[in-house]
Amino acid sequence: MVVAAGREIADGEVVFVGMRLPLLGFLLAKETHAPRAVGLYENGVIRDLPASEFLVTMSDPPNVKGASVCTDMLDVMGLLQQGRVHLGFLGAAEVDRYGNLNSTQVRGNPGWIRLPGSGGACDIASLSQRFVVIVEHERQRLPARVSYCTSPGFGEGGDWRRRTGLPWGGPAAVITTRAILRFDGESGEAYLASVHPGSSVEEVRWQTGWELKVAPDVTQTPPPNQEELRIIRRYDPEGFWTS
Amino acid sequence: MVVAAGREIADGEVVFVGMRLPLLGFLLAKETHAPRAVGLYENGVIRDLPASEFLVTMSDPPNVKGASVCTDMLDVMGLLQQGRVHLGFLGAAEVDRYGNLNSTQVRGNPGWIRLPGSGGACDIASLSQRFVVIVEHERQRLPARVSYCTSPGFGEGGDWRRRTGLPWGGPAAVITTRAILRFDGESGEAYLASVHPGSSVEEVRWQTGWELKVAPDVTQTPPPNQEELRIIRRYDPEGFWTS
Amino acid sequence: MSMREAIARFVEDGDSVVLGTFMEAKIPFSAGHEIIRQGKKDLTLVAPISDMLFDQLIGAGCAAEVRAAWVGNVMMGSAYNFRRACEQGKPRPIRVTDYTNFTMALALQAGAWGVPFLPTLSTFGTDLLKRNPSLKSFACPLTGKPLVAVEALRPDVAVLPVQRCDELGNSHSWGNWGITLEASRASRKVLLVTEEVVSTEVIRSDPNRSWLPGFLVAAVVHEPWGCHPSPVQGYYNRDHSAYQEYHRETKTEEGFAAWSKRWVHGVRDRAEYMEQLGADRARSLRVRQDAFAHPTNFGF
Amino acid sequence: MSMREAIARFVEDGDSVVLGTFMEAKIPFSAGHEIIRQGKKDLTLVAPISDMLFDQLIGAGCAAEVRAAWVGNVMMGSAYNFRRACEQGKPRPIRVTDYTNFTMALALQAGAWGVPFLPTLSTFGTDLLKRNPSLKSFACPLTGKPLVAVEALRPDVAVLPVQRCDELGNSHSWGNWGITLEASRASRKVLLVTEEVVSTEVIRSDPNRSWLPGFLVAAVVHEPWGCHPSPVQGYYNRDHSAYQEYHRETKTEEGFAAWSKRWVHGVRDRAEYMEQLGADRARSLRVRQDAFAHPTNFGF
Repeated sequence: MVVAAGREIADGEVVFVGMRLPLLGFLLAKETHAPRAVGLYENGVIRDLPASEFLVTMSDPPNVKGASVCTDMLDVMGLLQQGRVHLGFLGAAEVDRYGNLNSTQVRGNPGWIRLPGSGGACDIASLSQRFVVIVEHERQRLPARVSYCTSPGFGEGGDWRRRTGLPWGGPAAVITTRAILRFDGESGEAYLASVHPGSSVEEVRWQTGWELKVAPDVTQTPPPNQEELRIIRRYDPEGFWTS
Repeated sequence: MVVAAGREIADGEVVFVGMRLPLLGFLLAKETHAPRAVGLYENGVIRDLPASEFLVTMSDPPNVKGASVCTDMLDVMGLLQQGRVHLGFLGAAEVDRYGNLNSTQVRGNPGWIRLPGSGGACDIASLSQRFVVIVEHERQRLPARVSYCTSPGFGEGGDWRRRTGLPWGGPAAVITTRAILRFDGESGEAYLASVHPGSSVEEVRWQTGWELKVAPDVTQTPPPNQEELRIIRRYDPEGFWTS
Repeated sequence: MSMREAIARFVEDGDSVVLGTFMEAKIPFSAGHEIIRQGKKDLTLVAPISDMLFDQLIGAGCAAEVRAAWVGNVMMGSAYNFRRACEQGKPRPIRVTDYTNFTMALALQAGAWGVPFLPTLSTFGTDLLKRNPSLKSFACPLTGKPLVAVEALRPDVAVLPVQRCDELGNSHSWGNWGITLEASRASRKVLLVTEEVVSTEVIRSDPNRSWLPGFLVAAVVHEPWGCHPSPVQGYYNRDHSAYQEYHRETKTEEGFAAWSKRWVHGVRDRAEYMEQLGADRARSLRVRQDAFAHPTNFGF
Repeated sequence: MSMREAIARFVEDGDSVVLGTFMEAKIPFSAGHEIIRQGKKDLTLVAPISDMLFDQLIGAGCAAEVRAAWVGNVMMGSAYNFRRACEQGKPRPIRVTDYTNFTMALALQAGAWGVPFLPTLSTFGTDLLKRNPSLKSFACPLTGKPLVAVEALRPDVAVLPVQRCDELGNSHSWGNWGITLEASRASRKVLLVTEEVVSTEVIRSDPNRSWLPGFLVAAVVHEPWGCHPSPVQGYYNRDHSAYQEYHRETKTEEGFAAWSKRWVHGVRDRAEYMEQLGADRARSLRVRQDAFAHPTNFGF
C-alpha cells in the first residue's frame, strides 16, 4: 500500500501528506521518482526535505525542525482551496462506489459507533485537485453507499460535484490491502484497475459491497522492489505503521 | 493640537495612532497621564514603548525595533473590526457638520483636485469605538457637507450609523488650529466646545462652513505646559511636524 | 499566577473553552487536568483536534458539548470516553457539533475579525454541512455561485501554551501554528501557559516572533512541562508511550477512573504530576540536540 | 536572475502588478524602475499605498489603472504625477479604483483563499462603497444584517522584497508585514527581490521566519539596495531626503522628466543607480547599531 501510494505522486507535485502510510509513501516517492514533491501538513508545516526521525504525528518536533515553512492551518488550507494542491491522501472507515468517505460514525450492534471524525479529510476531499484513499479491503468497509458522508467523492456520480458546489477534484484511486480501484471519468464509479499479488479478481469483488466493475485491462499490481522496501524500513524502522 | 490630541487618550486604551501630530500626541499621553496606552499601526506594528528615534513613517526601522508585536495589516484591522480599538486619530482635507471626512478629492478651479485617498482612514472611522479628527481650521476645510465622503462620521445625523450598517463608533472630537469641536449625542452634530488661546468664538464660527452651535459652557482650551512642550521637543527635535 | 488560581478565576461552568490549538503539539494538558480537579461543568470544548485531552475532559464529565473536527488519540485512533459519551451517554450525554479542520479555523477567524461568518467551498455535499447548524450554504452576492457560510465562534476562554513570555503577557511562540492565531483573537479571555518567564527585552528583541499583544492576555501561568505528554519545540519531545498507556488503560470506565486517580486527582498540580512521571522519564524527553535559528538583525 | 530578465520574462503589458506590500518599508523601487525602463504599458497597479513608487510608474505612462487606498508621497503628501494623470489625463488618463487599506487586504486575502469575496463592516455610508464596483453591500446569510462584500483580487505578478533568500525561493523576511502574506498567495507569479542570497540551511534553521514556500516563487532577483530610498530592517534606513527631493523636483512634467533621466533612464541597473547615489550617502543609511533577535532553539 505504501509503495502504491508513493507511485501516485508525480514529480514537483504539492501533496497533502497526512500521517501513517501516506507519509511513508510520500517519503518513498521523494527518494525515487519525485524528488521535487513538496509536502503540506494541516498543522501548518510545509516540507521539501524528509524529517530526520520517525514521526508519530505531523506536529512532532522532527517535522518542524528543518521545515521549509512553519505557518498556520488557514494558510495551507487556503492554498488547498485556491486549487494549488495536486494530491491529498485520506484514510476512512468506509469508502463507497463513488469514492465518498465516512470517518464519522458507522452502524454498530446496536446503534452507532462513533469515530473520531473528519479532521481535515473533508477539506482535502473537497478541495484538492485529486485525492487517493487508503483503506483495508473488507466487505463492510466498502459499502455501496456510506452511512455518513464525511468527505465527498463523486457523490451520486456523474457531474454531482459541480452541481453540488465543488468546482474541481474527486478521488483518483482507492488503494486497498487487496487491490487498486480507479474511477470512470464520466460516471464517477469505481472500477477494479489492478489486483495485488496474492489476491484475485474474484476475492476482491466478493470483498466489495457492490457489483464492482472490472477494467478490461485489469493487471497485477507490481510488487515493491528491494530499493523501495529498504527506504520504507529506514523511515519506519520498528514497523510501527507497516507491520 | 498635539497636546489636545494627547488629552483625548485615556490610560490603558488601545489607539490607532497614525503619524504626524497624533503620534506626538500619543507619545505625550504615554509620558504623562496614559502610560499603559498601546499604539497600533496599520502596517502591523503594535507598540507599548515609544520608538527611540524620530519617525517620518510608521514603517521606519526605529518603529519596528522594540515593538511588542510585528504582525500584518489584516490582524490589526481585524482587532479594529472586532471593536477592540478604543480610539483612532485621523486627518482630512474636509470635515463637515456631522464629522464626515473627505481625503479623496476636493473641488478645484476648474474641476477636481485629486488627493491621495483613504489609506486606513475610512476603516478607522468606520470601526474604532471613537475617533478624533485633526484639521487646520479654515472655512473651506469645514464645509456643511463634504464633497466626497471618504470616512464616515455621523452621516446625516441621528441614528444614521446604525441604519447604514456601522454598529458602533463615530467622531468624538475635531481638534483644529483654532478650537475643539465635540458632537451632540442625539443629533450627531458638531458644536464648539473650547477655543484655543488667541482665537475667539466669533472667529471660529466665521471660519466654519455652517452655523456652528456653541456649547453653553464653552471654555478656553488649556495651553500646553512646560512639561508637555519639553516632551514634544524631545520627539520632534527639528520641529518637522510641529513647526 | 498559579494554574489553580487561573482556572478558578477565568474558567466558569458553562464556558466555551479552546484547548489544543497547535494540533498535536503544545496541548495544555496541565490546564485540562486542573479543570477536571476543580470539577468545572457544562463546558463547550472547542478545537480542531485536541489529541487525547478532550477525551479526558469528557470522561471526567466536564463537557456538555464538543465543537471539533476530530476527537480521539492521534497515535492510537479512537478514544474510549468520547465513544462512551456519544454511544451510551456516560458519564453524561454530550452534544457533538462536527467541523472540519478548515471550517473550525474559519469559524475562529470570523470571530477574530468580528464578522458573523466567512465563506468557503469546503463541505459541499456532506452530512457535516447537513447536520452542523453553524454551516449554511448560500449564494455568493457577487457571482451567484454556491458557497458555505461558516458561522463565527467567540469562545469564552482560550488556553494557549507558549515557549517564553514576560510578566505582561508578551510572548514568543515557535513551531507549527495550527489555529492559534485566530483562536487568540477570537476568544474573550486568553490564558497563556509558559515554559519560561523572560524579560520584556527578550520579547521585544524579536517582534516578529511575538505574536499576541499583551493587552489581549488575561493571565500568565508559568508552568514548566505544562504540555506533557505533547511536545514543546526546543524544550521537550512527545512522550509517545503516555498515549499508548492511556489507550490501553482507559478501555473501561473503571480503567479511566484509575488512570484519573493516578495522574489527575492523585496529584495537586503539575509539579506533583512530574514527580509521579519521574525524573528519568522527563530527562529522556528533553532536547537532545540544540538547533538555533540563524541570527536576525533588527538594528537600524 | 537579473532584474532586467525577471521583469522582461514575468511582467507583460496589461498585467496587474502588486508593488509595495510592506507599506512604507521594503518598496521594490528597483523593480519599478526596470518596469519603466522596459516601457511596460497598460499595467494595473495594486497596493494599499506604494509611497511614491506608483507616482513614478504613473508619470512614466506605464499604468492604465490604479487599485489602491492611498497614492502619494507619505512624507510630503500629494504626488504630482498622480494628480496630473487624474486631473489632466497626463501623460495618459488612468482609472482609479479607490480602496481602503483594510478592503485592499481583504481583496487579496480572498484571492489567497480562493473565495470570490470576503465580508467586512467597513466602508458603509461612504462614496468609496458607492463608486468602487468591487465593494458591494449584501445581507448576511446568517444574521440578515448588512455587510460589505470585498471582491477577490488575483494579481498577475507580485514583486516582494525580502532580507535573505536561497536559490530556490525559500526566504526570511522580518519587520512589519503589511499585506505581503495575502499578496504572495493571491498572485499568480511572485518575484522575490533579495538583499542577500544565503544557503537553504539558513532558511530551514528558522521555519517560522520563512513565510512563503519556494514552489510559489517564479524568480529570485539578488539586488542589494533594491528598495532604496525605502528602508530594509537590519540592512539600511529610510532615505528621507530622497522623498523630499522627489517632491521638490517633480512639480512639473519637465521636472519629472529630468528626475527620471537622472535616476531611471540614465542608469542601466541598480548598481549604476547606487553609483549615482554615491558611496557616502549609502554609507550614511547603513545600520548603525546591530540589534539581534534573542536565540531560539528548534532542537528536539
